[in-house]
Amino acid sequence: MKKLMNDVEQIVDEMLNGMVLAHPNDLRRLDGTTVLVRKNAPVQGKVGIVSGGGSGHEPAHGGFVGKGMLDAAVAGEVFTSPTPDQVFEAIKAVDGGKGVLLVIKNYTGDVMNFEMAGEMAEAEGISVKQVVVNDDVAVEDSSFTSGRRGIAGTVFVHKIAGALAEQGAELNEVQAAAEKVIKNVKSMGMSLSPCTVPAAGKPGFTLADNEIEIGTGIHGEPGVERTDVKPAAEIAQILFDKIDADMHLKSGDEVAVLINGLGSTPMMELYVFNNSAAAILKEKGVHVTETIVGEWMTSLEMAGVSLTILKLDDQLTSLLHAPAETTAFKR
Amino acid sequence: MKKLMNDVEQIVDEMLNGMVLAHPNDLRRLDGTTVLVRKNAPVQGKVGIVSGGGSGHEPAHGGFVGKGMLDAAVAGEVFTSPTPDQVFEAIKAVDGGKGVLLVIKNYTGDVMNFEMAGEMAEAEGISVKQVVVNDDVAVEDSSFTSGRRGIAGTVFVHKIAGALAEQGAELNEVQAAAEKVIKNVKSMGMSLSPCTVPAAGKPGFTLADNEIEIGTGIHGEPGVERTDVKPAAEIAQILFDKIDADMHLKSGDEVAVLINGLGSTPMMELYVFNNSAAAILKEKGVHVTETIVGEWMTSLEMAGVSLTILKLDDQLTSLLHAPAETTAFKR
Amino acid sequence: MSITAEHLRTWLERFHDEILEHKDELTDLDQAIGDGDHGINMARGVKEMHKMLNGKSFDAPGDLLKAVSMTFIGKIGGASGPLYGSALMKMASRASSDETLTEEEWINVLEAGKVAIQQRGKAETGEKTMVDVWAPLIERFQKQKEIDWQLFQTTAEELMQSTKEMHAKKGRAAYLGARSVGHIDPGAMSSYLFFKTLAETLQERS
Amino acid sequence: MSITAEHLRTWLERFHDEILEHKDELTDLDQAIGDGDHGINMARGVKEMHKMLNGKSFDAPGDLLKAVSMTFIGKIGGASGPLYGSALMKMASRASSDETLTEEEWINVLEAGKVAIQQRGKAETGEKTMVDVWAPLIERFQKQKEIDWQLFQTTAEELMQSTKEMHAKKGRAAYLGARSVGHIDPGAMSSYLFFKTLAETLQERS
Ligand SMILES: Nc1ncnc2c1ncn2[C@@H]1O[C@H](COP(=O)(O)OP(=O)(O)O)[C@@H](O)[C@H]1O
Ligand SMILES: Nc1ncnc2c1ncn2[C@@H]1O[C@H](COP(=O)(O)OP(=O)(O)O)[C@@H](O)[C@H]1O
Ligand SMILES: [Mg+2]
Ligand SMILES: [Mg+2]
Ligand SMILES: [Mg+2]
Ligand SMILES: [Mg+2]
Repeated sequence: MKKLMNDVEQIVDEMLNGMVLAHPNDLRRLDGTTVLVRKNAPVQGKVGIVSGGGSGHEPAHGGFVGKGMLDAAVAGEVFTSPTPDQVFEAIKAVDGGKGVLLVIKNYTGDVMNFEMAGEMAEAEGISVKQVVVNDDVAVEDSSFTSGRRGIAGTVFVHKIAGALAEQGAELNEVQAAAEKVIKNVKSMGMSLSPCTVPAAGKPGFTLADNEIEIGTGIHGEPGVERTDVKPAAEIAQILFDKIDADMHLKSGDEVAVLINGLGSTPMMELYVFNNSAAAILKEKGVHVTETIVGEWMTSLEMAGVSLTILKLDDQLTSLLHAPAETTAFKR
Repeated sequence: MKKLMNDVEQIVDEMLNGMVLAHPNDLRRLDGTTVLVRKNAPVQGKVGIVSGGGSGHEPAHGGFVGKGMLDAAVAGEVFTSPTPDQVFEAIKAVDGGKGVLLVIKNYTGDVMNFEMAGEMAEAEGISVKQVVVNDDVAVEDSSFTSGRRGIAGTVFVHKIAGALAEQGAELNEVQAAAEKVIKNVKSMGMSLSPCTVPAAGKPGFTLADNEIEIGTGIHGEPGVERTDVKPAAEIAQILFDKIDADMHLKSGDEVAVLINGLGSTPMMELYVFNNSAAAILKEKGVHVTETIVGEWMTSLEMAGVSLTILKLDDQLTSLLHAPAETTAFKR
Repeated sequence: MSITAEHLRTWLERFHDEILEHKDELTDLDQAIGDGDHGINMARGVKEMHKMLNGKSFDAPGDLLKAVSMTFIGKIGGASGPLYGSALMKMASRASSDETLTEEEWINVLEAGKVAIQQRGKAETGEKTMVDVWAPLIERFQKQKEIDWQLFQTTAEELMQSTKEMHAKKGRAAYLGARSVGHIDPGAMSSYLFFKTLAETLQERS
Repeated sequence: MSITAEHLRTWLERFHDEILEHKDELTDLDQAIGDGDHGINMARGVKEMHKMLNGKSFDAPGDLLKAVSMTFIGKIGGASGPLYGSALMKMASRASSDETLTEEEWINVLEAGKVAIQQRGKAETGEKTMVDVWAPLIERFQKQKEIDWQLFQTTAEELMQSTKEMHAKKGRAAYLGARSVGHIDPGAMSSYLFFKTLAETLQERS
């Protein structure tokens, strides 16, 4: 394992300090916590939005803290959901009197830790609502399991809920918009290479030179199927088909597309992939009114890509285009 | 070699199309060329700024096309300088009557091809000036060689020349500002892993599990020294010392810092590195008034980092903070 | 013989040792079917617990359990943090402030932990989680006046082994579907260590 | 015997074949001390030249050289594109519109190419570039009425080999400093192939 790091135990701490040092006018770290908040938090009269999760998904989630997106991001250890006390500190720090929305990705650990924090905050009289993002169609949606994972589609939830909160909406309205995004966003990923949790020191799985993994999550978990290397266009088709089996896109639908690199995928490859994905959507008669290409919800240094499609309506479109001033995402 | 791609011969073409498809309101590709220009090029009454080089450095250079930075980016084959006719098309497309500045990175191929294009444009009556960026202190600065390479510091040249051009300055003023940046910007990189030119199919060099390469360029070239893996703080010190041997920073100096990932370095590691670099500068009493962390001038999927320091004065500071609306860099 | 706070301290220090000893193994299991941090998470938790226990004294088992639960909730994170943390929290309440507990009472305390885990995590038995150790184990020994701790331990071990052939329905392993079969659940293994060290400690008393 | 456009066509088609045959070797050399694209660049150039030459006929050597120079300038890129392109461009001017050239005239044509490369690239001999083949080779055979093409070819090969022990001062290899020693310069090798195929072609005439 080769990584740019010092003490493996301090990696999250040093990363958070490195972020604040890079963006001193935008971000502030709550003392003694792993929470990054907007410099001017709490914003009075605005619903606060808190997200977070394990580290290793950078720029998620700290990179999305700022005007028009998140008020706070709580960082856990690498790939480990943060603890309730940290989330609770974040909630307290961003409550501007209108309550706080927790944007949680659907992992048992995240759900439980954020829920416990919500209970702690409610006990102190702060209104807290939560939404759970579960956009990953790689995983069967079943009422017998904990259901689908939350992956890159979360970025759209941050963007849209954040924009509405910035306009002064009430907590239940912001929650409703977030739920609408969640209902209409689906993602699917694949990887060309695994990643190594720093403290583990070895990769989460291995892939031969001619193998790729389809349906990988964002935690170095093995995916749902292993197959031989394929051209980008075929991969785009596999990911799209799986999403569309759920989404049933029709000619004339308007969508936003997110092409998300998993950590070490060069922009060159992401744009080649977008070229292939755009052709598939065009063929279907689907209008892509917004495409976002980059590394937004990563899995350490994993190589690979996820495709996310968000079905739009007028409200979602206008919130998607609203300004955002975060360190990673600007609009 | 595993890459998200289709036909290796079409990789640049598909990448450029994928970019335009993702940013249809911002970018336009000149028909039959590998040139991306601002959607509204030429901007009348503004000096046009053209940069480019081999592909594989994304988001450079196409990602920097837009208001406040470049008017056109010319893409060569991977790591291969574009040909004069392509650069010439770019010059013609962005000349708004005030002439065109070519921002060239100091590689023999880039210099020769851009120069030949400049000669072609001058022959057609377009005023063309050029600047050659040579910020890489890894390489000896000698009048007996072609001198130092241009690497990540080029981003500052784009930003500052672009901002001044946007304000309506004349060609010679824009050139002078670019020259001032070049005089005051130094960089040095290192890599943890090599990269593979798609058409070559195998990496440009190999590194053992416990080796890193110091002084690597952005073309998968081997660096100037190979050594064992070191903590981020030590690496930051090595890069800084080499830069400072040239720059002689003093307590009280104001600088901008660019922490540039080489293609597959996670943001987590870049921020950890920034934390280490910031400590070194603080210790020296140098004021970092601007830090930019991300992957800006990459070398395909190489893992590693470069440190760039730009010594600021009032003009450079204000141009650095001027608005920029490109697909990769927004201010 | 009754159970005191000191017994619990001995137990949990032993748990600390065993987790550190098996840290890599737990992480390997989690790499196979999860995200590869269970050993790291549990190690972080027990190290913090060890620091916390050092220099603190407890009159009642419940006080110690409460303190450990707070450490686990605040330091482990992931899925295992809230699960172990909630279990110990509810165990502490069930133990109330009694200074000693009979074995029968102690099994009831454990039962409160099991309920807490199922409330938090909503997993049933057969879903390939720590519940597959906790629930059948405690149900089997509940309402017994005297526990055969040797049997308790081997039962825990068998239950852990039984997760190997299960098809995961909860936790990250569920994302793997049928590919999760053939690997022991990491949380089941840490739970086995939890109960194994408990059995060893309580056995040694006599 | 005089040199015609058809001879040059045969030569350059042969150059095309040799470049494709040695493409990987050229790339390997460039990976060792450059950026690993010289074989790829030259192959792209000669393939385009092959397409261009196909179906076009040329009256004079100069016309053919001009057409090839435009292809190389427009298709190769990198450092080698402008260098080979400028060389051929200046060779075309020197050849003017004569339909045949004597060997002595032809060496003068090559000399114009050498000058162009040095003007564009500003490299001297001894700096580990293609100049180390071009300059000494052409200087050695200049002003001879009849060329010993066999000797011409072996000289080119020795010159290529001589770049191996040079410490690069120009081109990307210069960034490696002393580490560039021990590898043949890729542009020197493609230049050797350029002159080798020329010698073979002109030798066969007689
Ligand atoms: N819903 C659940 N109910 C009970 N136990 C669970 C549940 N989800 C996960 N677990 C347990 O947690 C273990 C994983 O813990 P850990 O790796 O520390 O957390 P994470 O899954 O967040 O990375 C699993 O092996 C399983 O035993
Ligand atoms: N200044 C120069 N003068 C002459 N030849 C040069 C010069 N710079 C580079 N070359 C030649 O070009 C070759 C490299 O060409 P190529 O790999 O195609 O271009 P690039 O270096 O741009 O990748 C070198 O091996 C060397 O022979
Ligand atoms: Mg985890
Ligand atoms: Mg090149
Ligand atoms: Mg885990
Ligand atoms: Mg080269």
